[in-house]
Amino acid sequence: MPGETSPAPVEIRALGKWYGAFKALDGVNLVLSRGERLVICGPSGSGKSTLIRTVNALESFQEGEIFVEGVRLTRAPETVKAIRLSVGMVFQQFNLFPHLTVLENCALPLRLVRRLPGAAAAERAMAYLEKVRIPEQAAKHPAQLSGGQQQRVAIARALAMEPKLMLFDEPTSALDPEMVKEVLDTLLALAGEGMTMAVVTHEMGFAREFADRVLFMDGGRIIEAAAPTQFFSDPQQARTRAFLRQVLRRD
Amino acid sequence: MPGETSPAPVEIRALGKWYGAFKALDGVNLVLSRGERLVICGPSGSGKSTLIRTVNALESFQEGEIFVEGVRLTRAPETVKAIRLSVGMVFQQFNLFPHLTVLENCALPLRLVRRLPGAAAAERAMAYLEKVRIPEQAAKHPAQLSGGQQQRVAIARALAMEPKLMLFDEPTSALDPEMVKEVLDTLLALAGEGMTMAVVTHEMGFAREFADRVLFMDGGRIIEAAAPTQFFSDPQQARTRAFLRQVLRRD
Amino acid sequence: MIFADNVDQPPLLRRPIVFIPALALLFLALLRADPANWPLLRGVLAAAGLGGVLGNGLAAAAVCVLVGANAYVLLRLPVRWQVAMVWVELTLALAALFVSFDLSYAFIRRKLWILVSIGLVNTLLISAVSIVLAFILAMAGAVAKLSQNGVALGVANFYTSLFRGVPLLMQIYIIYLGLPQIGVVVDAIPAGVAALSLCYGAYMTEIFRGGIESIPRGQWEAARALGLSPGQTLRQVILPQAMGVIIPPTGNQFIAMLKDSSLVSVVGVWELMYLARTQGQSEFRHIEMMLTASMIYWIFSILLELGQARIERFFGRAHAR
Amino acid sequence: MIFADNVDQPPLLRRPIVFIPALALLFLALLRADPANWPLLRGVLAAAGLGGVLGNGLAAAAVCVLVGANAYVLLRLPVRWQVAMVWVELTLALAALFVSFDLSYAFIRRKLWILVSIGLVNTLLISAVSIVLAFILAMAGAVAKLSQNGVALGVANFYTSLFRGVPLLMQIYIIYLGLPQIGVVVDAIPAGVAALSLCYGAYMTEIFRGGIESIPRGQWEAARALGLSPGQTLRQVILPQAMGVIIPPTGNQFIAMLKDSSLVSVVGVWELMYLARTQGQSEFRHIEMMLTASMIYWIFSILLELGQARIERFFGRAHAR
Amino acid sequence: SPASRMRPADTFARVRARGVLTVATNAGWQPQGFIDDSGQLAGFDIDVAREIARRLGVKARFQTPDWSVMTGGHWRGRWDLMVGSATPTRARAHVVDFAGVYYYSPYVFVVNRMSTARRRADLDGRRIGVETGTTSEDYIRRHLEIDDPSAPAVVYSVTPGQVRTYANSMMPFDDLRLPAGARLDAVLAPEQTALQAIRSGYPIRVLPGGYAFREPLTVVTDKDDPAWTARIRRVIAAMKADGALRVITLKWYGRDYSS
Ligand SMILES: Nc1ncnc2c1ncn2[C@@H]1O[C@H](COP(=O)(O)OP(=O)(O)OP(=O)(O)O)[C@@H](O)[C@H]1O
Ligand SMILES: Nc1ncnc2c1ncn2[C@@H]1O[C@H](COP(=O)(O)OP(=O)(O)OP(=O)(O)O)[C@@H](O)[C@H]1O
Ligand SMILES: [Mg+2]
Ligand SMILES: [Mg+2]
Repeated sequence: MPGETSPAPVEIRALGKWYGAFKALDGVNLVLSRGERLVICGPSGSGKSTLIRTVNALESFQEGEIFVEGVRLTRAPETVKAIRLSVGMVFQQFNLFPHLTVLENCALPLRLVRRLPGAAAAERAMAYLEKVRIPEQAAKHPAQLSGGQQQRVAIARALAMEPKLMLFDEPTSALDPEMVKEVLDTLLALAGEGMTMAVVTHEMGFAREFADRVLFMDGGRIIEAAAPTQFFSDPQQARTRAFLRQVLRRD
Repeated sequence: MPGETSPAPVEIRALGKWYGAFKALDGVNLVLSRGERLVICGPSGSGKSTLIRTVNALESFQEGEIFVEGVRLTRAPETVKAIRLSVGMVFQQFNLFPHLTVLENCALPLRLVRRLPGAAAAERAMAYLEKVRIPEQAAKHPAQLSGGQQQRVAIARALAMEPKLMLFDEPTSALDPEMVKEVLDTLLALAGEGMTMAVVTHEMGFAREFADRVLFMDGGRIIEAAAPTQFFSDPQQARTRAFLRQVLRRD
Repeated sequence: MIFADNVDQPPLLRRPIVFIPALALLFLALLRADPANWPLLRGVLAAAGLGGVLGNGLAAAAVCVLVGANAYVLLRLPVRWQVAMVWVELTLALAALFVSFDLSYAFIRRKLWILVSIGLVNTLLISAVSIVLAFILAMAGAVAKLSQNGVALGVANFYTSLFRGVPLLMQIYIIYLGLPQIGVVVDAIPAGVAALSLCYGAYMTEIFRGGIESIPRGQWEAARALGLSPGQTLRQVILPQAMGVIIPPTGNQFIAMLKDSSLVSVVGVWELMYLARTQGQSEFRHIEMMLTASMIYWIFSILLELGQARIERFFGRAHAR
Repeated sequence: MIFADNVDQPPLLRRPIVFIPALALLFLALLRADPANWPLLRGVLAAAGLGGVLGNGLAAAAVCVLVGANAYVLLRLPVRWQVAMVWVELTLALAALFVSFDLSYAFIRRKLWILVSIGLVNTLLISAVSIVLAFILAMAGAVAKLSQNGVALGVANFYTSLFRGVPLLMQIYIIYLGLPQIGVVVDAIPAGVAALSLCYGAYMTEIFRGGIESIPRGQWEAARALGLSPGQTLRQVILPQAMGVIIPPTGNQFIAMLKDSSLVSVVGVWELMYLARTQGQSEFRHIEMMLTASMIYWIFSILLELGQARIERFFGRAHAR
Repeated sequence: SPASRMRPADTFARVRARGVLTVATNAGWQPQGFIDDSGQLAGFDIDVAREIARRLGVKARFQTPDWSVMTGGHWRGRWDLMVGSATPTRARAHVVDFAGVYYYSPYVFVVNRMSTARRRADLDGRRIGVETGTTSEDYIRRHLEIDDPSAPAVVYSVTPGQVRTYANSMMPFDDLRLPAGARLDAVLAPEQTALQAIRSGYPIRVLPGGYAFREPLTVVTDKDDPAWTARIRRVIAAMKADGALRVITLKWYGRDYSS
């Protein structure tokens, strides 16, 4: 476990972002502590994807500052490279490489970025495919998989890089409840090993089980942030209460 | 309401489908009655998408027969055309037309297939965009929308065709709980107007609220079919019970 | 249908309602046609003592029966056989057209060896070297055109504009006659290869640029987020996918290059077309030589096409669902 | 970078460590160069009474200062200005090369009107008609190549193979000299247009096929599931998206057609290149004529390029995130 | 072709019916045939063709197809005549008919103005450039076979060290103008072509010592109508006899090339 003096994995100060004239993020402040499991929820179009994509330098921003592992995010190539090496990302649309098999999807970055030899890369890739329970699909191409299978490949590909911080954009949207449970267990195990995680999800059950802290966004702002027990049982804001009222009973 | 003598919207007999050597559907029998709200659930890769895609002639099959509105599904162009006119479909990957605006996405098939004049098509398209609560995004292109917004466009596009039977492949996977509730209400209203619907979903809360009947699939077979109350409180099969045990509590 | 949809289109031409009127029209057209133009059949009929309108009618009927029977058989074959049959028939028709020129095959036989041993060898040599160089230029050009560096962008823009816009012949002149003006005397073949490479490089730059741009942004984002460098992303993620889009027009360029290489003959290179032209010129046997050269070009184009089909299959293997 | 990633690449050339050695190398190269090849500067120096090694050194230093200053300014401009500056400089360099040929501008002025009023008009006419016909042929060819009908497939295959594989010149011969053998005497311009359309139609068939195949299957499925007919799907959904992929290589074909149309001069059409060639060779001013024709071609290519850029922007407007 | 054999053409009847003699010619050579500054065809061949048409009682109309297209035969009535400075050789006689020599073109050796060569003998062993497929190439390679009994006998001089052939007639001069034998030492070409190059400022000169050889040039007809060929032959003979051809050569060449 890192000492007290190590910098926060992510620190965001007064972040603002526009798409043209539309303000997608507005004065966002956020500090993630090491090993923290953050869940971001909120209505569709509230800026959740934009927020985590900005941390990874996939979106530019016009106001504020972002620090990742103490490094200030600028447009310098070395900085961006360093930040991306310590941050992993699972995309809402998966973005698998369609020309590679499932195994190659996971092994390619290990070879090119982590500089593992081919056999070691394949071995580690296979280990993570086993973690998400699709080792038998390793030789298929993404187009031959069901939606849930594709999503698990995307998760395995990001995890195999063993980053310090993981960003997940709706990692369970295409998964069935069984699979959600398994991905939850996988992520909890990784958190136990000290990985910091931020997860965008609409799955309130997942949020409750997984989160150290739940963030609620609307209109590009953080409306409420609280521990899950408090968030679900006693939300402070009217907007949050309205949102949670709509959650469907399930069992 | 149609009389007793009208044929079932869908009747499937002993359906079997292979992908190469892999059997994706195995002896599926299913009859949908008019106005029925069917939910199909089951683990990832169990053949749910394949099943509903087959009903729409998007996948070929090797065994058994399918009747849609009494018409036997063959490879004749007229038959396929007639069936597709009475069946609407929302895809797991949305498959929006990226070169058209949101409004045009919905209006194009109305103009080309339903032969509505331009203004009437745009008006009806707008009405359905309002139903899924994104009228303000009508002028954007799909690439400028958040995941949930895209999914709602896909739903509006299919509904605007006003088919007799709708097939949904995970229509709420990218939606937040509020939106899920709204889509649920929309679909329930349509069901009230006599539309028959089959929905593939992992969202057990949605299944419980929406379904007349819940189907559970695994390994290409239908394992269990029951009314939701019975399905969730007293499943008959061990496999189903194992699946439902994993559903996360949410509130 | 473009993507195999689970629909069988009705076999239009097999229906009598299409079939019979088509044949009737053919019959009438042939009846009114000038019999001078189908001498073979007419010759047979004349030998049998049939002439005039009756002979014409009989000949027309015979042709219609042949065409009809052919169509009947053709439409009932499996797809592979249909393709093969169509090729055989069209090739025969083409051959018949050329036979009607009464060509001197002795002349062709006499000149064939020179065409192949000198002309073809030079053509293949020049094309092969030029294609490789053009490929490299095109890669660099495409990356420059997509970069945000104004100087690279400007140079690449100017390059593609000039070398696509100016006739290849002029480019050969500039290199062959212009470079000596600044003190560099280049030989014929290097000058030709340089001009061809630059010209085709410019065309292929545009093809590569289009191919790279056609890959969805998400692919680039995923690769960069995983830590791949821009170069790695391009080589390992973007280009392999862009290949599907790049290959068909690049195949065009390869095939076109084979024939455009003939322009280097202006500076005195004895490539295939030059030899065909000059060999024909001295005895006014252009058609013979042109035909021979064309057949040689065609054979090599077909080889290139087969190669292209293989490469497309290789890069298209992931396109299942 | 290909896709604007939120990274600024370091301005490599702006760093002194790159800048200074580059200039030093240039200086040394110029010192050893033959002064005969940069007469202007040497002339000025000679007039000032400086010659020999000293003059050479001074001249080299002057050039290096000019180049250095130019690079310094260039690298600090905004992107648009960089592009413009590079164009201006390269155009000037090209012009300087031609001035060194000491051309007869009087001759160019005397002949320009003929080139434009007869040659250019014919060239544009033939190219425009041929491009339109080629477009139609290519559409039909691409659909046939992607169909599951063996006869259509066979005909389309044969067509693209033959008309890409055989030199355009031969195709003109076949149409102009071969068709009369079966009773159809065609005039020069129609024969040329037919050959050009068929040839370019074959190339563009491959481009269209590749473009259509590049659209993900899901688009086809969605349109068909909504009830669109195959034709509607192709026209309204597939082709508009395929345009992004089709346009760059099609632009190539348009530009190439402009120049390849010169081949129809073999059947006696007075198009631009033919006039340039004959006017030039009858007074041994072919460099002048070639240059003039090239500039005219280039101007029209640039117009086509600008048109292409517009069309690309139009079809690319949905490519935001 | 079999078809044309079936129905022999009557070219003269066709020409008379239309009132037009369609002539295929070349437009690339001053002063034989070229496009003048107003975009009209002019030149020696053009005047000759007009004179032939006048004597047939019709007007001449011109087309300028490529050499390879005109000389392949099988004209199908597209042209009635070709007046384009073609040389009658034995091999060509298999493909087209020759309707009579109408002038003789002299060939000369040309060198760079700086060249040290003074006599033809100085060119032995040097690099000589010629346009390929022409009589100049046949001459320098020593297998010129002229199909014309009236032509003067060919005397071969110069033994070249290397023959460089070019696809057109200008590239040899472009290489010759480069300083001091960069690519070529001499060019063998028609006198008129050489003079034109000199007029255009090429730094070259004609090597003294008379003509290398004189090449007869003939009017060409399609093979399908021998009566027509005979008629044209008579017209040309008459033009030669009454001095009309002499006048036209003097007009365009300043010398009498007609005999
Ligand atoms: N390229 C773009 N141009 C214009 N607007 C955009 C663009 N990308 C996103 N937006 C808008 O920004 C807002 C935030 O988008 P974002 O993708 O962050 O939402 P989200 O919270 O992830 O929603 P969801 O849960 O539906 O995925 C949305 O209203 C969206 O329409
Ligand atoms: N083109 C294909 N080739 C081979 N196998 C395929 C192909 N398409 C689907 N499959 C396999 O068929 C099975 C059923 O796929 P299907 O998409 O129907 O699953 P699903 O129930 O919809 O799963 P999910 O909930 O993950 O979407 C999966 O195991 C998948 O890997
Ligand atoms: Mg999102
Ligand atoms: Mg599915």
